[in-house]
Amino acid sequence: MVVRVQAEDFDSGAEIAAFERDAALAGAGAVATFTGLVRGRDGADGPAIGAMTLEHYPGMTERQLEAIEAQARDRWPLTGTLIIHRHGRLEPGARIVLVCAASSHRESAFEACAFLMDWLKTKAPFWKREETPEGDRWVAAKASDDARARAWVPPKS
Amino acid sequence: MVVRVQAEDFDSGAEIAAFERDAALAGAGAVATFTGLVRGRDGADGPAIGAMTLEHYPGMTERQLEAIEAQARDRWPLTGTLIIHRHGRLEPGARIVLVCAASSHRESAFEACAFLMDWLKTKAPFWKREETPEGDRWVAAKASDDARARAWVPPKS
Amino acid sequence: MKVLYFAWVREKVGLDIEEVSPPDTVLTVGDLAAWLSTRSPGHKDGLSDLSRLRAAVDQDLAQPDSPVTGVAEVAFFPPMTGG
Amino acid sequence: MKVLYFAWVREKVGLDIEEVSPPDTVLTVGDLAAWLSTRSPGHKDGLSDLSRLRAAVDQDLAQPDSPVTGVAEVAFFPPMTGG
Repeated sequence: MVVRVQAEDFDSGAEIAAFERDAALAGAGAVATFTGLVRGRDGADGPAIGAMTLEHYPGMTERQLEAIEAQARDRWPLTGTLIIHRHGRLEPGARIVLVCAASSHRESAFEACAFLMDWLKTKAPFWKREETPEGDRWVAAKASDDARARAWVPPKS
Repeated sequence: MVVRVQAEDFDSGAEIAAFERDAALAGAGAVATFTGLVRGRDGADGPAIGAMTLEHYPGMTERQLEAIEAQARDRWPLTGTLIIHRHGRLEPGARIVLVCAASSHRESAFEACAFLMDWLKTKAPFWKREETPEGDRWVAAKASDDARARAWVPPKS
Repeated sequence: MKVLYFAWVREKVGLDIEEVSPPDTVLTVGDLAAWLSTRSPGHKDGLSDLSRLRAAVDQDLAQPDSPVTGVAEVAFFPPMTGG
Repeated sequence: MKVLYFAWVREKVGLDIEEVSPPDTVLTVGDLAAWLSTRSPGHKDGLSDLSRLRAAVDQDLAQPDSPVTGVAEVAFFPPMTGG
């Protein structure tokens, strides 16, 4: 149950290997992970994307990520979770975020990992500014991200 | 697009780091991975599980994994996939399987990774034999695994 | 009360943080945005369209009708785009 | 024709592989299982209940009515439990 917010790069391989080792010691059978990278272009034949800068709200970011992580633990029987999210200027190909979830069975691990990503996309206070040939622009939030995050909320009875 | 079937252990961290490096070079924005481990016990308070031995059908295994991988590439716009599956005797905590999928966006990466796991559970010719205090037993296939694999088949019109 | 601005809201307002003392008539996040909008053309530009904004009160996500009386920190920003 | 057995089917039959020459009346996977079942008590024990078995013909998953005429390799095994 670890949350880190940092400007520095992280070593996905080493982080995932250590996470998996803890999962094995806890008797888990399933480890799902997700790494988000700065894309090289927008769509297979789309325009090249430049570097981006991630602004965030120090203090609130950690608080929201911990709240999101606690939600995931309430919903699924997890033996461990890890969220690492970077901020600052990131070149194409750079790592932005790593999310890991471990559980007895694969369904819980997959679902918790997807849930953590969907929720942090819409609830963690990060904003992306892209460098484009036409100048810098703030990335607009996607309605589809909101819809995916809402899909996890159980319907009210 | 790599499929490996082997008795030897693999280094998840190194495999995932190399996979992610290729994904970044291909301009992908999303890498989803799944590692299956031999569980330590059956349920949070269940009986301890001993080692297990995975038998497989050499030749057909590789063929089926390649077919499953081709299915995934047909269904989602993937920049890369990796499947490593072990056979032979495996102690609790040991790695059994690693599946990775990379794509532009997280939906495709997550879905392809879950699909690969669901399909290989029911279509790749592996059989697990568990060592228990009452002696060895062949693990029975789960109806829920069949149902999950069928859920990916589009309804016939 | 500290007010923080992020992303294009920060750029339009021209400040990342300011200390303000709103009058007692400012009860909610919506009231506060309206009151702050009168402080400068930049504030007006950044804060007048609440539908484009999100807000946090004491670092928790808030709604336009969330109370701000007695709180230490309010933030205004665009919808988030992390991950 | 090579016939392969895996997991508990292999244990019951007592063989992992055998070379057989079924008569021309054996047209399908189901026919083959029925014909093999007559070879020994172990074969009967392992192969008589088709509903508990899966089969592959030339390393592709097959059904009880899949043809076996002219094929090189047929395998019988329990439902798979990989992953």
